[in-house]
Amino acid sequence: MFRKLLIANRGEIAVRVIRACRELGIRTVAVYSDADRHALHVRLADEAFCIGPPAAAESYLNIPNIMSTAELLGVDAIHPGYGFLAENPHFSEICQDVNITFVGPPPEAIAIMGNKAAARQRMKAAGVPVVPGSEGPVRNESEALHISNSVGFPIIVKASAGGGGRGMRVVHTREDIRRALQTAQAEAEAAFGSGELYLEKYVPEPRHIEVQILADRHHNVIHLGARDCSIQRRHQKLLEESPPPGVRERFISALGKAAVRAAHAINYTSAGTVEFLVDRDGHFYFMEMNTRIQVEHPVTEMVTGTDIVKLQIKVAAGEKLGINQGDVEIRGHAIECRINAEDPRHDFRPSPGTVAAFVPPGGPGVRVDTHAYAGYAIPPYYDSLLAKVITWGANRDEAITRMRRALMEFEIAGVPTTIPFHLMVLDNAFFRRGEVYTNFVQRRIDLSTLTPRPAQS
Amino acid sequence: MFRKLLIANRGEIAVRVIRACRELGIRTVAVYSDADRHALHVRLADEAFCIGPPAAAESYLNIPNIMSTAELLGVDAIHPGYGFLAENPHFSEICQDVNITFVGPPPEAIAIMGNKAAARQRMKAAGVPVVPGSEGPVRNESEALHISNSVGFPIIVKASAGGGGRGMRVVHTREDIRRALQTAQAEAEAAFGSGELYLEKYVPEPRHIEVQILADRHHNVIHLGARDCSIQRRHQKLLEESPPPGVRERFISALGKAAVRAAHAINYTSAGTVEFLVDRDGHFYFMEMNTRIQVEHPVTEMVTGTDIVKLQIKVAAGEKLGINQGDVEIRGHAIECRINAEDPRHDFRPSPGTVAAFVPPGGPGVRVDTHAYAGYAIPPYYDSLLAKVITWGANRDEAITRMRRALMEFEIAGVPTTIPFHLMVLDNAFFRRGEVYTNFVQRRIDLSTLTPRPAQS
Amino acid sequence: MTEQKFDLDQIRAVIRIASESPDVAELEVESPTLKISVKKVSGGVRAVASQPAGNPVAVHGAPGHPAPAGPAAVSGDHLVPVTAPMVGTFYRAAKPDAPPFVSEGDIVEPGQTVCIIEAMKLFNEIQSEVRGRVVRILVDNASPVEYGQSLMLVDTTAS
Amino acid sequence: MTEQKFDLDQIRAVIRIASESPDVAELEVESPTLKISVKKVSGGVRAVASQPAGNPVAVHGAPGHPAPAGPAAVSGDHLVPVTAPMVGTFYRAAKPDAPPFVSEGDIVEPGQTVCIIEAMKLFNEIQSEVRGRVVRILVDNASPVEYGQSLMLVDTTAS
Repeated sequence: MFRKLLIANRGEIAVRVIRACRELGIRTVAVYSDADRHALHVRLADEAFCIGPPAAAESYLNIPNIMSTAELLGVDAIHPGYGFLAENPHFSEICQDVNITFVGPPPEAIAIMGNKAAARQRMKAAGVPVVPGSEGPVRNESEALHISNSVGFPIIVKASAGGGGRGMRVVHTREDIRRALQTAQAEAEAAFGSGELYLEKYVPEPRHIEVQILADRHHNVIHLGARDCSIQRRHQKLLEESPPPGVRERFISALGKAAVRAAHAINYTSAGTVEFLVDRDGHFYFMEMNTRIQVEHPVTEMVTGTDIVKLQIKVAAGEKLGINQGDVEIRGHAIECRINAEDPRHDFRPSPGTVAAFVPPGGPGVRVDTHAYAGYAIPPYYDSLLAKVITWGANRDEAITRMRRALMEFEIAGVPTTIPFHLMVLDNAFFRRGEVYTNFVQRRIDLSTLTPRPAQS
Repeated sequence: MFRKLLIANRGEIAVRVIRACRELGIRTVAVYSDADRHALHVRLADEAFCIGPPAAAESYLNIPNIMSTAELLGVDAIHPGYGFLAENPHFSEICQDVNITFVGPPPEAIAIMGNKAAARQRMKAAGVPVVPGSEGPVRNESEALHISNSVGFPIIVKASAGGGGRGMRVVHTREDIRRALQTAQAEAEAAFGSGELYLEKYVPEPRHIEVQILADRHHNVIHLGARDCSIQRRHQKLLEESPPPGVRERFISALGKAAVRAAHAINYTSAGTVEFLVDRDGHFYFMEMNTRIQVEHPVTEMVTGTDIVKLQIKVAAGEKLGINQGDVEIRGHAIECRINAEDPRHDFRPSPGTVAAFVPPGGPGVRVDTHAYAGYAIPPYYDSLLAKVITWGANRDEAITRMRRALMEFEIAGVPTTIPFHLMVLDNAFFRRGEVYTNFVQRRIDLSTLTPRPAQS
Repeated sequence: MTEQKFDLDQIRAVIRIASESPDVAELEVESPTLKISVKKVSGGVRAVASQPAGNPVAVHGAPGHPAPAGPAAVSGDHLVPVTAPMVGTFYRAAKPDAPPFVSEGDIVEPGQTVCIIEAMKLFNEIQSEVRGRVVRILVDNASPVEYGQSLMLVDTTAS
Repeated sequence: MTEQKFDLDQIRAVIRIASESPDVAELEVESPTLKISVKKVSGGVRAVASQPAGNPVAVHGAPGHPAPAGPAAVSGDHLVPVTAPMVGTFYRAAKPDAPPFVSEGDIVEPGQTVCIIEAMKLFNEIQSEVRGRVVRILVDNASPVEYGQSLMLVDTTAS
C-alpha cells in the first residue's frame, strides 16, 4: 500500500480522498491555491502545500507545481479527484514517468474515452450497444446527409471532444443540417480546440442511467449496479439515485454486463463509470465513460456497503479487488442531492460568499460529504458544489422522505443554495412515481414558482 | 397515524424524535426549559413551548406543565425519549387518562421492570435465565446468609429500585455480609427512596450484551440482534457495538429468543431492550429491561437498516410492525462512541461551556446524532452527552478504522470531550481483538497516559 | 409626556440579524426614532434599545430563532413584567362575563390578582408583585402561555 | 414624529460586506436616516499593517490555523518580501560550493538575482523587484518552498 498520497484537487472530493487514506493508513498531502488557505482539505491533510494563485490554471491545473510538490514531499501516489487533471492523459503519463502512481486508469484508457468517436467505435466492436450514427467523424455535409437518411431524423450532431452540451445540435429535417454542422463546429472549436463532429440518432426524452465499475490489474472487473442521473439542468446532474426507479433487476444486470465488457475492451483499471442513454422502450445505448471517480459515487456506496474510493486506491496499489460480482448485493435505495451555492430563483447563478451558519443534517440514513463549515468563505474561482446530502432508505419512498427531512433541517445561512429547488423536485408527483428523463427539470419543474425557503416552524 | 406529537425531552434524543416525526409527516411540539431557549430541538420542531426554569425537576420532569402544553397545543401523542419521564409509569398513566398516546409500553410493563426483584421473578417464570440468587427481596441478614451459602460466594447485593451502580455491593465472604447489607440499604434509600435489596451470584468479568426488541399491539414481537455495551465506566456506557464481537450467530439467536420471551411475558409493546450479563463460559443471565428507546439504538439501525424510532411511533399508533423476524438481516458491523462534554484527563468531570467550533465528521459509513452546533452553549443542568458518532463497516475492522478516522476529523473547540478517551480504546490491542468486559476500562485503559489531543497535522 | 412604545418586532429583527452573523460582535443601528445597540456574548445576545427620550431597555433574544417572550424578554428600570409561573391558559377575568381583573392604565398593588392561568383544570390566580400602573397587557384573553412568558408590563414609577 | 422602520436588508448587506472583508474589524456607515456600526469578533492571529494614509488596519488570520506564509503575511511601510513564484527547492547559491547570491545586510538592486528555485529539474533565478537592504532571509538553504512563500525581506528605506 502507498505510504503518502497527494490529492491534486480541492473541495469535498479532496476531503473524501483524505478520509479514504486515513482509513487505509496512508499519509496525505493537500495542495491548495491562495484562495483555499482556510479550506477543510488543507486542515484535514497531514501536510499541505500552496501551489499557486487562485486561478485554477495556475494552481490546480499547474502540473509543474503539483509535480514539484509531489517530488519535494516524497509522495508515492497522486489522486486527481474529479475535474481538473482527472481525465488528462498527459498528467497521468507524467506521473508514470516519475514513478508516482496515478490513482486512475492507464493513460491509454483515458485517451480513448476522451475521444467520443474513437470510444464509440471501440464500444461497438466490443458488442456494447451504441446509438446508431456515423462511424467516426463526419467530414462534410453530404456524408452527414447520407447518414441521416439511413438512421432517420431526428439526429444529433456532437463534438468528438465534447461534453457539457457544448458543440451539440439536434436536427429535425435535412434542410437544417448544414447550419447545425456549422454552428456545432464553431462551438466545438471554441470550447475544445477541435471542431471534429459526429452524428447520432436523437433519442427523445431519454433517461441517463450509468453503471459504476471497478477493475483491478488482475483482470477482475465488477459492477456495483446502476445510478439514475436523469435529473439534470443544462447537462449538469443535480440529483442522482440508485437503483434507478421502476427498472427491473434483469435490466440492470444487462447494463452491468455491458459496462464490464466496455471496461475489458479498453483494459480498464481503477473505478470508472459507463453512462448509458435509455429510451422509452428500454433500449440502452453507450453514451460515454467517465474514467475517474464521480461526484455521485456515494449513492452506490450506500446501497452496496462498499467504499469505492478505498477500493480505487487499493487497486491502484496493485492489490486485488477482493470482492467478486457475487458479493455485490444491493440493499434499499439511496438518493443524492447536490447542494450548490447557486440561486435557483435567479437562473442558478453561482453565489460565492461567507457561510454564516452551517448545521448539516444528521440522524439515521443520512450522509453528508462537504468541505464547508460555519464561517467558510466560498471562493468565486471554482465550482459551486457546497455539499452532497445522501440519504438511504429501505425503499425509494423512505429515501425520498428522509431526503426531504434532511434538506428541511439543513441550515445554511449567508448564501443561497439549491435546497429549495431540490425540495420542489422531491415533492413533484412525477418524480415520486419515478417518471424521470433528462429534460425532467425543463418539463416538470416551474422554477418561477420557487418561493423563499419556508421558515423552520 | 398521529397528527401532532410532543417530545418531553431535550438534547440529541429530542432531535432524533423530531427527525422520525418529520419522516412520518407528524407535526412536532418541542418543550424546553429556560436554559434551552437556543437548543436545536427548539429550532427544529414545528412549535416550541417553554415549560419551566432550568432545573429538570421544574421543567423536563414537571408533569403538570408538560400535560398543560400537550392539551393547549392539541397533541395526540407524547414521546418521552430516554431519562426524565421515560420510565415513569405514573406519567404514562396520566397520558392514558387524558387520551394522549404515550409512545412507550403500557404502565404495567414499566412498573414491573422498574422493580428489579419483581422483574427477576417474572423472567424466571417465563423461562428467561436469571442469575442465581434470592427469590424476591431479602428481609434480613440470616436470610441473606442462607441464600449466599446455596449459590456460593462471591455474591452481589443490589437495590430493587436500583440502577447506575448505586445500592450495589460485592461480598466475597460471609463475614462481610452484614456491613454490605447496611451500606447498600442506606445508599438505596438515599438514591431511590426504597431500601429494598436482593442478592445475586456475582459474575466476574462479565460482558454486557443486550437485545433490541420491538413489539406491536397485535402480539408481534421481534428482535433486531444484539449490542455489546461492555465498555463502561462507573456503569455508564461509553462505546457500544453490534453485533457483539467474537460471538456466534447461534448465541445471538438464543439471546434474541429469550428477549422475545421476556417481552411476551409482560405483554410488552413499543421498543425496548433486554439486558443480559454474559459470563466467560457463554452463559447468559437476564439483568434488566429498559422500557424505552436507548441512547445506543443507532448501532442496531445501522446493521439492520431499520428506523427504530419510526417503528416505535408506528406501533404506538396501533399499526402493525410490518416486518417479521425473517426480514431482519444483520449486515456488517456498527460502533457508537458517546462524545460527552467531559474531561477524561480529570476524572471525566462534566465541562459545560460554549462550543466555539463544531465540524462534525462525514463521508461514507458515518452517522452523527447531535444537538450541538457552532456557538452552542452547553447548559450545566443536564447530562453531558454532546454527540453520538456511529460508524458502519463491512466488518468490525472497517468500523473501528472508520471510527478512528471520524473522531480524528471531529473538530470541537471550546470544551474538552471524551474523544481522546475513545481513541485510546480504539487503539487498544485487547479491544481490537474483541476482548471486552464491563471492567475493561479499569483494567485495560490507563487514563493517566491520556495526552492532549494531537493536532490535525 | 406620552409614553412611546418600542416596536418590539424591530428590536427582535435586529437582534436576529446580529445573531445570525457569527462574525459580528457588536451591531448598532440608529434611525431618527430608535437606536438599537447589540453586543453579543457567548451563547446569546445582549441588546440595548433606546428611544430619544427614553431609558435603555435590555432585550435578550435567541439566535436564529423567534425571540421568545420569556421572563427576561422585557425589563427595565421602571417597567416590570408580570410573568407566567406555569404553562396554561391566560384569562383576564374570573368568568367569561365578569369584568377583567385589570385593564391598561389601572394602578395595581402588590398581591393584587391581575389575571388567572388555567392549568390542569385548575384556576391559578396570578398576583402582581409590585405597585405601579399597568401600561400594557401583552397576551390576548384565553391564549395559551408558556412558562415565564411576560403577561403584562407594570410601570413602577407611575402613581 | 412618525415611526420609521429599519431597512433590514440594508443592515444584512452591510454585515455581509464586513464579514466578507477579512481585513476589516469595524465598519460604520451613516446616512441621514440610518447609521450602522459593525464590530467583528476578534480571534486568531492578529497582525497590524499600516496603510499609506497612516491609518492602522487590523488584519485577522484564520482562527485555529497556522498563519499563512503568503505574501500578505508580512508587510509594512518599508519591508517588502521576495516571494516564491513557483513550488520548488530554495537555493541561496548557484552551486553548492559557490557563494550565496545575497546575505543579510546586503543591498540589492531591482532585477538582481537573490536566489534560485529548482522545479522540475529546472533552476529558476529569482530576482528582487525593489532596491533595498536584505534584512532577513526566511528560508533555509535547500528547503522546499510553497507558491507565494516569503523568502526574504528587503528594507526599501535602507540605502
